Amino acid sequence: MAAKRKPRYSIFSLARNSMSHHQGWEKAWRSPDPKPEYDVVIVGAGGHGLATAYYLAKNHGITNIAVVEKGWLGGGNTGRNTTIIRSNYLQDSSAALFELSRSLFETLSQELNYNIMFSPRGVLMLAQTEHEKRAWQRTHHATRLNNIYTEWADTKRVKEICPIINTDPGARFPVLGGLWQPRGGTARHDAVAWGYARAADDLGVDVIQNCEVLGIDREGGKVTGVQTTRGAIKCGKLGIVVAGNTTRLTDMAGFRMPLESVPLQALVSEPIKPCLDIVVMANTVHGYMSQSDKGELVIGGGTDGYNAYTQRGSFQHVEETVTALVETFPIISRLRMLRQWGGIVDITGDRSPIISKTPVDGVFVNCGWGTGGFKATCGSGHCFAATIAKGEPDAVAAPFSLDRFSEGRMIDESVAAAVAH
Amino acid sequence: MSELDLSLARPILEGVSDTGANGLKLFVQLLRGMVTLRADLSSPSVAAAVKDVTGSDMPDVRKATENVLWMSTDELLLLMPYGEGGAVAAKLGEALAGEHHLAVDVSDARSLFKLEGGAAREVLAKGAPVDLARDKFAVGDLRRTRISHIAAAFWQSGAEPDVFEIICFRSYANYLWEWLEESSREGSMPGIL
Amino acid sequence: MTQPNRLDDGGVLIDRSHKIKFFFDGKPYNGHPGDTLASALLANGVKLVNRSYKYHRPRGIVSSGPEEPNALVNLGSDATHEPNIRMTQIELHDGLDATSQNRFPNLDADIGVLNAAASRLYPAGFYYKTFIHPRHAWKYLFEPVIRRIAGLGKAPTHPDNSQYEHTYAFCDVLIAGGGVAGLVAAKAASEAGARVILAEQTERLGGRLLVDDDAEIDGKPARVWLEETIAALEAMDNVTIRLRTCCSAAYDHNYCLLYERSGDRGEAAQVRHRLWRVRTARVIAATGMIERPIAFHYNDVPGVMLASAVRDYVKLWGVSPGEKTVVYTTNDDGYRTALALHEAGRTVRAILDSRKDPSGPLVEKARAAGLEIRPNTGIGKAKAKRNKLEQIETVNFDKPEAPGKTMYCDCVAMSNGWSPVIHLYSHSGGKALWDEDAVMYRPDPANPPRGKDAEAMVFVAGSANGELTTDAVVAQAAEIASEALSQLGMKTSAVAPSVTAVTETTTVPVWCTPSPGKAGLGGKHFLDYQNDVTVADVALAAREGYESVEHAKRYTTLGMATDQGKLSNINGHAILGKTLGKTMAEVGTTTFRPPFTPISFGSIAGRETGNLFKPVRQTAMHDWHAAHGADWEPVGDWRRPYRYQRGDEDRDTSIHRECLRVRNSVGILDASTLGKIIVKGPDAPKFLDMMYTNMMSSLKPGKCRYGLMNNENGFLMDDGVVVRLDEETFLCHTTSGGADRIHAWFEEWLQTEWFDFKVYVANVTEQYSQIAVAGPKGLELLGSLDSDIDFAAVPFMGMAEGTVEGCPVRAFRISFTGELSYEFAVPVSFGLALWEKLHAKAEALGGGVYGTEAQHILRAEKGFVVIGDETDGTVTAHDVGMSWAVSKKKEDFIGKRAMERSDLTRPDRKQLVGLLTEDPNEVLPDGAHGVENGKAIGHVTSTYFSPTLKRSIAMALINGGRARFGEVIQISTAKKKTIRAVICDPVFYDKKGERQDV
Amino acid sequence: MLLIDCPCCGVSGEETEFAAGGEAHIVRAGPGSSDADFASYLFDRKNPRGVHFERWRHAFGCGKWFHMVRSTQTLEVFGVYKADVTSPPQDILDRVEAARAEGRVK
Repeated sequence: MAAKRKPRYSIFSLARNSMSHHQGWEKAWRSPDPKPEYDVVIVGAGGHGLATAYYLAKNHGITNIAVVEKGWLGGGNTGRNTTIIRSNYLQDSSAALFELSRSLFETLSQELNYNIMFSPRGVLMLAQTEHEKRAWQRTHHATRLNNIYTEWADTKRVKEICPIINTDPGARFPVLGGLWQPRGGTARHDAVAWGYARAADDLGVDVIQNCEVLGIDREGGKVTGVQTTRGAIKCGKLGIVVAGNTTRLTDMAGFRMPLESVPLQALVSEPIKPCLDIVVMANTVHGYMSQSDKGELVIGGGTDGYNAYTQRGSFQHVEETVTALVETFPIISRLRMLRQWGGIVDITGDRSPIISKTPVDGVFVNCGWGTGGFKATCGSGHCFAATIAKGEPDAVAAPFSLDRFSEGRMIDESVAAAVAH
Repeated sequence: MSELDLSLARPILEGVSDTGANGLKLFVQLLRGMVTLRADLSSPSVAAAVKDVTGSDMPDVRKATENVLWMSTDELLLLMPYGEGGAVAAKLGEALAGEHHLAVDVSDARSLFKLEGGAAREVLAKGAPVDLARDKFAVGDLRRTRISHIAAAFWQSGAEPDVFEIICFRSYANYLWEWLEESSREGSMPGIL
Repeated sequence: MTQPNRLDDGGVLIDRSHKIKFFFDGKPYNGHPGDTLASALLANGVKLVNRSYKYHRPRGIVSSGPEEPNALVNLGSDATHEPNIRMTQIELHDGLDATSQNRFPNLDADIGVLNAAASRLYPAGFYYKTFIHPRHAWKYLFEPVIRRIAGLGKAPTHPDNSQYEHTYAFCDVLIAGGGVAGLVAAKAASEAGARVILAEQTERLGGRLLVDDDAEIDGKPARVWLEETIAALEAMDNVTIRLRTCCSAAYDHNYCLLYERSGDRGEAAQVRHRLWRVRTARVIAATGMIERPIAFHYNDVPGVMLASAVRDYVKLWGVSPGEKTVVYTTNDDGYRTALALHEAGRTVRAILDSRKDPSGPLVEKARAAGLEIRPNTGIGKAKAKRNKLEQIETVNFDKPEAPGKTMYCDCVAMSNGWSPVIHLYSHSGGKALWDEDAVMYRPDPANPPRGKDAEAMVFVAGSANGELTTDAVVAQAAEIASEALSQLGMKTSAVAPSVTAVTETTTVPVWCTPSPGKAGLGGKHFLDYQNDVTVADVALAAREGYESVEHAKRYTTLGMATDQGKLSNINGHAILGKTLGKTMAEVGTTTFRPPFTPISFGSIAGRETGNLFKPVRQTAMHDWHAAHGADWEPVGDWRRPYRYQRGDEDRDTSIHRECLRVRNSVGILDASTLGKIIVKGPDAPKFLDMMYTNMMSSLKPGKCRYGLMNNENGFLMDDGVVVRLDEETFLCHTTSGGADRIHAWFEEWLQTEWFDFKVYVANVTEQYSQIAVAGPKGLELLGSLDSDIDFAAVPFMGMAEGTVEGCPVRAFRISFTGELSYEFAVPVSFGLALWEKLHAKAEALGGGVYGTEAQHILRAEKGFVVIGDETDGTVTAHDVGMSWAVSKKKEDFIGKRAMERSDLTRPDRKQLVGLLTEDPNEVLPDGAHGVENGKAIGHVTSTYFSPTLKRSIAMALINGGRARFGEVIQISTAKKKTIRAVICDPVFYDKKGERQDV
Repeated sequence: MLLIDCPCCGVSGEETEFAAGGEAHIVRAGPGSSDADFASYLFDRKNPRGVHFERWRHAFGCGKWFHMVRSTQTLEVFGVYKADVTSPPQDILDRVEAARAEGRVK
């Protein structure tokens, strides 16, 4: 059955439902059985996959879409990241993509009628060596040319923006300043997936959970459908958006990818009253920290150096990160780590993403977001949808095609400094 | 003509720290001659050359004799009085002429510490991921590993009281010294080894 | 200050002969040594201890252990301030000063409570449905308010000056938990000769055996057996027992964390916390069970507690939380509590039992004691007065709508069965199975966490495995221990103790007690106390399609509080299942993540803070530099003198003085940090031809050649002067940051690709101090030295060996300043001596030291590139105009193939050029970009004011720049202003290079 | 955190003593190779969810490179062997097959 328009969320609907003890709410999304055939099948109901489906339906009028997910929607990296959103990138192509995404986040709650809690509280990237300072200044100039507003903050300004930072000039890695993007920030990661799922469902998209892809059917070099744990599904076009599991899918499609999957660590502290109103990234010491609305300090750590698909990861990266943050924010020493977890991120040869056609006609990949995927959710879905609809990458996606690796056309953000996206 | 003047040579830091914890003592050792020898350690002529310059037999894997340290499958670190490194390297060069090898004087590249006392094992165990239980690490055992953030090697050169000798690259000596001193503090031992 | 709820006797843990004075919210109270803050407050009749997170409802102590969801307090102040500590884990000590949190202005009159009135407006996930318009309101209005209301304790404001320690430890068997199961396992392991560490999170061994001591073990009273066993273990030298030490995590390959809180009792401890990183062959998790609460309307009012906790307070601390207690149970265990209270002389108002006809020894014992038992009955709702439990209303499970009986009571002891603590089993992938009969998740023996050898690495012993009675616990623990040991090839001689214990009958769980009237719908049946998640919330999530257990958890925040769902998860999952019509097994469970209970960030950092945070590398002249006004530039881990300040002169003044000194007289520079690598062997020439873009095999012994190094991507990664010492031996200089990287790079190729090459490599960076002597008066300086080297005879790019002022040196005639220049390599031990000699001579000639910034300017005047400034990992040798250093003869070298790719041969690639601003005094900003019709065409890589040329100079990478010499371009700066500059040859000074090659 | 056996010096050491070096037995493509083959050499990786043949270096120990065969799924280690070979030893391959037969890895 096709979805019927859902009633909108608002304080009024909330009040109305409270009278009936909230018995009257509709499902946020249906749980449909797969149809035998779709125009487009998207593999992976993470933020990127759901956004892709939403924009295919909304911007390109393609609504006969299935998003198939082996687990529960939003259960991969979408629900495991540190929710940082920024677009202060050095390379023009990165800046275009991430700024498109950031600007879509600005109005996403209204667009989806679902509060994804985009909070442009500002992102500060610390410079803790002369080299890093020069790199951020170069990035600063580049972002201005790309019409992305950033400021160079000197040490005094850094202290104003974030009073709990240790700015002692005698520190092992003294804070020499920082690159400040006031319109960067965070959003509620689950809500982004749920909001896209609800809105896509509303447009007729079938979001099919607990449906694992087992094989990809091809005929004469063209995709014809997928085999799943819930039966065969025919499709004209196939979009693979499965982050760390991309290689598993592309193996089924019969081509190789420039990817490696590694665990990425994250952790949270116990909730405390507000003490950090912005997002701080300290790349020299590998520490990324913000405070959630719940009060937890949300901390991103490093990736393991070796391939793994266990959603765990090693303690030494937590150790390295926390040690660095205790050094950078001395007041957190007596706070406590509540829980740590890992996600599997896929990393490319130049650590920039891939949004591209593939050797198999009708198969498209969107992957390689490494540690930086969440902030790109909207932009990624937006231009991947365009790429699938037109069969050709749009202007934003074009630089991120697969052929850049044979041409040597690297999009290397690490050139500015050891930047984790 | 200018003469070599050994009295000009200085270690990067000097000191002895009597930390009190279980009579723990920490020394920076004075300069020591060192030669890195890379060669086929299974070759008899290499063993002979080593014996000739050090008087010591070829050490087993991850073992230290009085003056020869096993560093890797094809690498030894020979110890001798400071100032003799160049001569020893040259001597090895002659002895192993025609045999592929590398002998180089590195007498100044490392700093040498000595940690002595009942708690020595526990001090090292704070920063080195090595099983230092008495029955797992004894006199003559050597380990190249990490101590805190830095690369180091240590070997046990005495028992009752335990004596450990520790080397690290010279530019890190101040860090390792401070780390060892901090970690030797009275009342900070886990009390398990 | 009497203690109204302290029983006249009993309390095995407290020492009644001593009193301890402590403060809660500023009010003084008395307790005894052995008390926890929780037991002491209960003894003093304090019921209200906190406010809940969302509705700010009044809350009291619920449990007696680490599962406590409510009783969190702030401890200490300033440098010792610490939020969110569980009262149940705080050992009472003199002067303990605790303050409640999450309330304003105080606990009794918290204005946040107004929330509750409107609480109907805040169902699960309400914030996803509102605060959407107007757009900016979220950031500026809603979010700030929510942030202020949320959070628990206050954030610290001062740095922490306590000491934290790390240690590595190794053992055969790590036993988590010092209860009866842990002790039995420890006995078995120790007698098998295993190296054993036993970690117990509390300050006592014995676990529940201290409370439920009615069993007989080996024919002795439990307590006697306990004392004997502990004594025996303490006597074994292969056993280490640590109290106050929680096994927090079991990571892959059995890397475990022990979190030791030895210094948390007020006194100034040498070590506050110690984090143990234990590598163990096997883990035995004897981590016990946690009792489950029962959901009923207003089951959160202060006075409603876990039955086992009430019993703990009576037996361990001699405290009865209430005068009149109603026991509400779904199993036999509740009866133990009823009996304990009865024996302690307190009133048990009634035992409400969910089961139709409760039977079994414990039930009989209660009957015999004359206690009122009401089968098939539960609590329909509780009622509070002045923030304390005042009465409950019973409900009959068969006729929920019928009005129940009102009972006045100030304490409810509830028991809904037990949940084994299987966190350690789950941390590295062990699975759990729902046992429908036992009503609990138990470790799935078929899916344990597996080690590197694919063997099970964590074994679960005793009640953590779901065993309920002491005899079963002991038997299973002994069995699992010998299984773990036999995996290690060990046999234990220990025989399992024989136990006679009271048997128990089955649990009939109650996931949600029906409530009469409207409470049935609008009721507040709390599941997760701390996050205020109710049965209705979970049901709503399920109805709205958040069906996966992870969705429901995240949508409602069930189990996401600081107790991580220790009390709430199972009840919540059951409700989810009921709503979806799924079994517990179908619902599944969420993943347990480390740590078991929160661990301090300080303990994770250990001693590696301040000076020990990260090492600083120092050259032999470090202290000399410091004594002569150096301020530092970090290069890798090194510190290099950036410039030497005289008096209070500003940076530019000293830097320009140092530049002109080198141009006009003579300067000396500490270049010790340059990497130095010896490459020796018959195949060394061949090898270096692969490593460098230019030809090294053609280099003559005794000669130097500047070399460039690519990565396989064809981009520049390092550069430096290569010296051929003899036919077979080369000395390769690398950049300061690069020594270790390039040494590893050489070894990688030699070990993994060309392992047939006869080449040995040694990193001798640390063997030599390197000192550059540069300037027109250089030869004059060297001539004045006591040396056996004829410096004048050393040609440009030549070398000599000899003795200088008593120091053994190698002298290379190379120049990075464009001036006549020599570099001395001297053994580090001689470094300072030679440096001081050279410095004296230089000063005598009107020269002196120069720092890295002067060096940078001097080389920029000459158009020399610095790897990392002009290059950034995307720049080729051709891009920086060094095609001359890329061999066309060589068949192959690292990066050769890559440089042939289309994007690396584009004519419009960025190319290195010089820039001269039209205004000679205008210095371009670092990293500024050239702009043409709004697009960036390249960026400034180095920019200085040149004291030699008395004008600004800059180097830049500009699209197709080499073809554009003479053109004027716009450089845009962040300040929206643009600067005009002329593109030119990057060599600004002495283009012919006459000065360096006199 | 992995526990790793160095086949060169025999140490069974903590992961933090070692440095991972990525997929093993990749054949270097040099001058004369096609763009596709060269890109494949530089970037394409098997990245299996299962048995991974990989390179490690005992960076803080004996400094030697070596090979390890590991499941990226379960972190089971099937064996280690020296760096100076171009294909894995048979006994390790046998162990991998056995594990596959038992369904422990893909």
